[in-house]
Amino acid sequence: MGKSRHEALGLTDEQVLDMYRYMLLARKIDERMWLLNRAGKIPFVISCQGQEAIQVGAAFALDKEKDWLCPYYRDLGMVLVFGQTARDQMLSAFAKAEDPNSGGRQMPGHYGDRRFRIISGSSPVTTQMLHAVGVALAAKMEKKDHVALTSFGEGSSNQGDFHEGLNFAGVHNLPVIVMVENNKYAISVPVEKQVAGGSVAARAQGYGIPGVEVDGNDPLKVFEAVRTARERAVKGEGPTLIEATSYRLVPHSSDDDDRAYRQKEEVEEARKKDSLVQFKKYLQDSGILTEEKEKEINDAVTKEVDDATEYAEQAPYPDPKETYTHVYAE
Amino acid sequence: MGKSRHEALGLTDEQVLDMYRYMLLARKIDERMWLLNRAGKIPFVISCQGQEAIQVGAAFALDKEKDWLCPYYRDLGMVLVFGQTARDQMLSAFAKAEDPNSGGRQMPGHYGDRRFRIISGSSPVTTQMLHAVGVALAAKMEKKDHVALTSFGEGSSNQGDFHEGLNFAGVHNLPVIVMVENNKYAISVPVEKQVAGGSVAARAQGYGIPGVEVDGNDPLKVFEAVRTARERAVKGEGPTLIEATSYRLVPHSSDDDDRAYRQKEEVEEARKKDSLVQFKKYLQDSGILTEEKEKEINDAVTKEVDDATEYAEQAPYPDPKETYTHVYAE
Amino acid sequence: MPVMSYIDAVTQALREEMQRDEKVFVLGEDVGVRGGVFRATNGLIEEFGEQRVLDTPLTESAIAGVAVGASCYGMRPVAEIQFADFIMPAVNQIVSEAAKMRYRSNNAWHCPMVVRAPYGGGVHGALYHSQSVEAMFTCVPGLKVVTPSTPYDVKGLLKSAIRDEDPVLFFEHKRCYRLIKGEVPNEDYTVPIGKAEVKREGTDVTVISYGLTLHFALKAAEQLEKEGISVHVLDLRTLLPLDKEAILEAASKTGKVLIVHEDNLTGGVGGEVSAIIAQEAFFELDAPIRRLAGPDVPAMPYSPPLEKEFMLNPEKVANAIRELAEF
Amino acid sequence: MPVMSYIDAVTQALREEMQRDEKVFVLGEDVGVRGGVFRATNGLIEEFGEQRVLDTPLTESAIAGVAVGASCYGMRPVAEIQFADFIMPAVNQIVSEAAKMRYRSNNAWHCPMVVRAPYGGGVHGALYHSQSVEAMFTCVPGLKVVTPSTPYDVKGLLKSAIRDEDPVLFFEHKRCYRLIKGEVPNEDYTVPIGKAEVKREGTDVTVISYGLTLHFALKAAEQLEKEGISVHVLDLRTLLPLDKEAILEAASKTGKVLIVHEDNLTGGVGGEVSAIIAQEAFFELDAPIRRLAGPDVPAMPYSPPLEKEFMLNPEKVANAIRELAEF
Ligand SMILES: Cc1ncc(C[n+]2csc(CCOP(=O)(O)OP(=O)(O)O)c2C)c(N)n1
Ligand SMILES: Cc1ncc(C[n+]2csc(CCOP(=O)(O)OP(=O)(O)O)c2C)c(N)n1
Ligand SMILES: [Mg+2]
Ligand SMILES: [Mg+2]
Repeated sequence: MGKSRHEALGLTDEQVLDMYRYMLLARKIDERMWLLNRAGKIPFVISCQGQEAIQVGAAFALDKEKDWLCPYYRDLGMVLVFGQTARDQMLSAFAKAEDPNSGGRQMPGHYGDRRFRIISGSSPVTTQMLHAVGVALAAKMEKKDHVALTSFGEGSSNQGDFHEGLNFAGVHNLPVIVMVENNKYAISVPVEKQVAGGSVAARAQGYGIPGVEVDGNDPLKVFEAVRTARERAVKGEGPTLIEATSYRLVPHSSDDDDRAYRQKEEVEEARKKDSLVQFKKYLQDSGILTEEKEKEINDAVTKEVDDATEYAEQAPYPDPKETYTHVYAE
Repeated sequence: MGKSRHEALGLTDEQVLDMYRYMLLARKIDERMWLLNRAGKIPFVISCQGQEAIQVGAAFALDKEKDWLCPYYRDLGMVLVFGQTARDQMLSAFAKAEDPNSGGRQMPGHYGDRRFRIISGSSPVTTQMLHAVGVALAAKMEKKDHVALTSFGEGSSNQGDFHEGLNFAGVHNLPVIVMVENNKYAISVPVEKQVAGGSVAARAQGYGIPGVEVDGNDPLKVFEAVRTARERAVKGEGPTLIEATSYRLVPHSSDDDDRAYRQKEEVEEARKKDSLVQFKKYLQDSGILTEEKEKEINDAVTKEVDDATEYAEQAPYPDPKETYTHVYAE
Repeated sequence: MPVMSYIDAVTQALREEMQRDEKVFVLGEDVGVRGGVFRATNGLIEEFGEQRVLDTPLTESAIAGVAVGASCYGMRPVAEIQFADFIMPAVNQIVSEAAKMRYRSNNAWHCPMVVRAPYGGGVHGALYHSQSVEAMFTCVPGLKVVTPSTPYDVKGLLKSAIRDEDPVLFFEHKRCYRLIKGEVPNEDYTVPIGKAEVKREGTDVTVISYGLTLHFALKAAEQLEKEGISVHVLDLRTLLPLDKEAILEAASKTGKVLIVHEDNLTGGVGGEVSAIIAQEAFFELDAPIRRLAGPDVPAMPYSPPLEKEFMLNPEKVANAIRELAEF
Repeated sequence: MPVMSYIDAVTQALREEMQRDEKVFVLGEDVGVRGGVFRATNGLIEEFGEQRVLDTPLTESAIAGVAVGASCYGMRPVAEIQFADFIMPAVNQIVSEAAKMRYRSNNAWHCPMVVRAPYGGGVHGALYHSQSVEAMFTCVPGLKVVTPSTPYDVKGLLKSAIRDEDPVLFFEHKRCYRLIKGEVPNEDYTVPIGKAEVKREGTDVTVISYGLTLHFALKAAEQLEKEGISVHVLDLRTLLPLDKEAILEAASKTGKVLIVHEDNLTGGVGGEVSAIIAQEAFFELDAPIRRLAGPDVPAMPYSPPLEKEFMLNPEKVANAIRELAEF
């Protein structure tokens, strides 16, 4: 019998189970946030649902001790792998003082964490592209062997900063990985009305760099693509553009109603390809995820989310005086 | 005997002579401006020298009665074909009231002329890209069969607006021709440090549109490429990106000193490929440009430039009160 | 007269102008099938088709730049920037291009375009869905900047903006969208750009404001009337060009001026208003000119206690008026 | 003390800071082999190599955005925008990112970066090589905005900017580059950001200014001294944060204030300065606060008579001072 797909990639059974656990954790945190939002307890949610495989697959291919992230608002799976916890997410959702991203200043999904080299992100899309290029430039100047990964949606990849960033990184051959999470929609605008030519990856050629299309519902394929990109980057071979395609399973955010612009059937069709469903099946078929193991993971994750919610709900808000701090160095 | 190259393109002898005349006129106006600048009579020059074939070849492929231009500061050859005169240029160089581009408000090279559907340009590079897309959108909305052509340098093609514009035009399939005049330098920065991957034309693929590389020293090749692009555009087949490569024969502008960043030999090498030299030879070899004819054209062009200079030098400046007019509709 | 919400007045103005003039079209992110994330363009694509209600790619510079080109051509684009905070990538096209087109071409070209954008906070929008960005544009000659506070003014001013021959930034306070309702005639009418309006007559203190804080001022005035303080309230409505005459008249009316805006204090429009008064109505003043504004921090935080601290409200405005009245 | 030009003080400050701290690097268009189109980075690539004197592609948003990323990492980028007019494509990175990084991350991240840009007119630069763009940024908390007028201040303030832990926009008046010379110590010294300086003591009229017009004010003051008018001249030096204390003190000194800047009047920094005085030194004033500034037109035209009309000069400033003195 040949090697399984993950073994062929050099991943152990423990590692793929861990991947699955992170994907599940991201999903469960996200689902809980919707419940909290609908119950009126938190004002806003923006989801990772449907993109967990991309985020977890990518993060597993990076060096969590030295690589840098400039992620976007859906990258819950990614920041969890890098070290943030369910509690961190809930503190952010409830906008509490202890939120490590922003002390409750930013909306949830605006990741930033010095502990894990996650540069604080903003809402205007695609700006983080250039921050990643800046980090990669610094890495090159300082002769470090880390890479910077940045990600955003296919809609966002049409912003000017995408072009300027890829060109800058290409000219200076910088260790940066640009990962576009193509979930088929930018709020209501489908990818056909958004990306001329239909392929973001195809744009790489124009910068003389590799452009890789990968199934975003398969964490192993994403892992492989990002690992290859990372190897190139640390060898000084420059940037890689990766387009990982999946589907946004829920509305754009808690403020959106997606029934206005897409059919229920389309969403249901996509749910069948949900990476959580598929990857679970892969692990079951490989005999790694036994029923027992599954229950164990499920229970642990649920408890983690429960505890996090409870903790965050009770945690204190920031003091109103915090409104005035940290405008400049103090 | 087979057809000559221009006949194969459907161009008459008169037309190619006319092309040559425009190229020469552009060159002579430009050269005169340098003399005037060095004599302290005009404060600034920015040149078309080396790019006349691109500009004249392109303009000849367009419909001068209905197409729209969003050109850049070197496009002297183009605006002459569309209808501006040597006198117009000199009025602009001397910043006189009668300057049709701006009434002396803008630097020379900032073309704009309602008579010929040349939208007024600014100095920040590449902004005109989006104006051309806007005109093309209007053409589509109004079911008109004109196209918009915009042009800029290879350095400028790295600005975000290039990407946003090509993508917008691609998604909406707009009749726009984007012509990049690659003259190998952006002020002091050579194309290798400017354009990752080395080819601007290669970027077209990423938008699902044709990207054409053409010898910018050959007006007939440029003519052909632009004509094909125009045909596509009016048939509703969308935008085309053309990269026409030549060489900037003079310093960036009268404020520049190019000895700091390039070798004399390189410039001399390029001068041998100068489109004016080559096209003249083509016309001579084809027996169209007789010695007599050449003298006639030369004399006429020189006189035109002389007259224009004299007229413009003596023309009145705008009234200081003009400083305050045309901020808003009056 | 029908009563409608602030946002419905936006939609009505758009619809009527699109009916009136074929050259008017709308472009922006999610303005089509979705009808805008705030629903300001709701129903327009059904009525006018997707050519005139254009869903653009996610690119603000292109939205503005395409509008510049199309307006030079002779169209009347009404561009939507989804949140005012996201106008930043379009600044080059707005400031370098639209604002300067007429001037630089010696009147040969001009840009009759409108850029609509929801601004302001108090909606749990956090740093990037709450900003007041008007001050970055009120220093740019060639632009007009409009900030209506009532549904009546929204409809009348948006119509004027669309018919204007120059680029107009039309900032709609998003907290007002559904909060503020008012009478709006069904007929066609316009409100002139560049004209302020006295929204309440008074004799003790003059408040000059616009947008959401204008309503706070009116609320405060109501309250203070009971305390015997008579407040004069001027709604600037247009921030560029400012209605100097109306400002000087309102200042002179009471001799005590409080300028109120949600935008942060430093560099805000209040400075310009104050400077106009200090130069031209100096001798009419009975007290220092006071400004009450958003704090000088980068933007509004998300967490409820911080947002509350940041936002003005009728009480804060009333306190400032009281202080001035007692001066 | 050696006398040097304004631009040589820029170069010296850059060189010394790059020698002092390896993390300092320069990036921008034509800053390398060419040494900058104004030669401000002349000689640096020879001394520090092309990694630390980086010729970038022609992309201002990238220049600023890469600086944001690199500064978060711990580098000290000094970005050059070739002309201040071309800062517009970088506004999103400067205003949405650099200015808000510290605040939005609750102090976890910050951007110790400098953006240098030559601004101002009087050099036949026409609309897009003459602009004063400071007002678009002085309304943005989180940024610092510095506009030195003398070589001494250039060197000291640029060093402070590079060592500052927050993003600093450093605007250099390009007409001053070779026109203004002054004593500059060879030693290392800094001038604090946020501190104005009295450049001339006087008793009749206070002029508050910065940049090139500061020199016009000094020239005018010299002339007026002969006429018996004593002029007090305050150089703001930093426009954000403003030195309120120094402004109030200077205003109170004479009770008659003239604010002068080349930037257009409406929305300019002068409004903020005036408002501060009108609120906090109102009772010290003996005359209305006057502003003298560039005209409210989109930008400076090219044609000599128009440029001359646009620009201020010592005579125009002297006339305004005389009027105030006679008040
Ligand atoms: C510059 C800017 N413009 C508009 C928005 C509003 N907005 C937020 S998310 C979004 C759609 C993003 O689509 P995509 O890039 O495909 O990412 P997705 O949300 O689908 O993951 C828009 C328009 C924004 N955040 N920033
Ligand atoms: C946005 C912007 N940044 C910088 C400049 C200054 N500048 C003027 S021309 C130029 C180089 C342009 O190079 P390229 O696009 O190759 O055109 P070329 O001049 O070579 O024809 C630069 C940097 C500008 N005009 N606009
Ligand atoms: Mg998407
Ligand atoms: Mg070039």
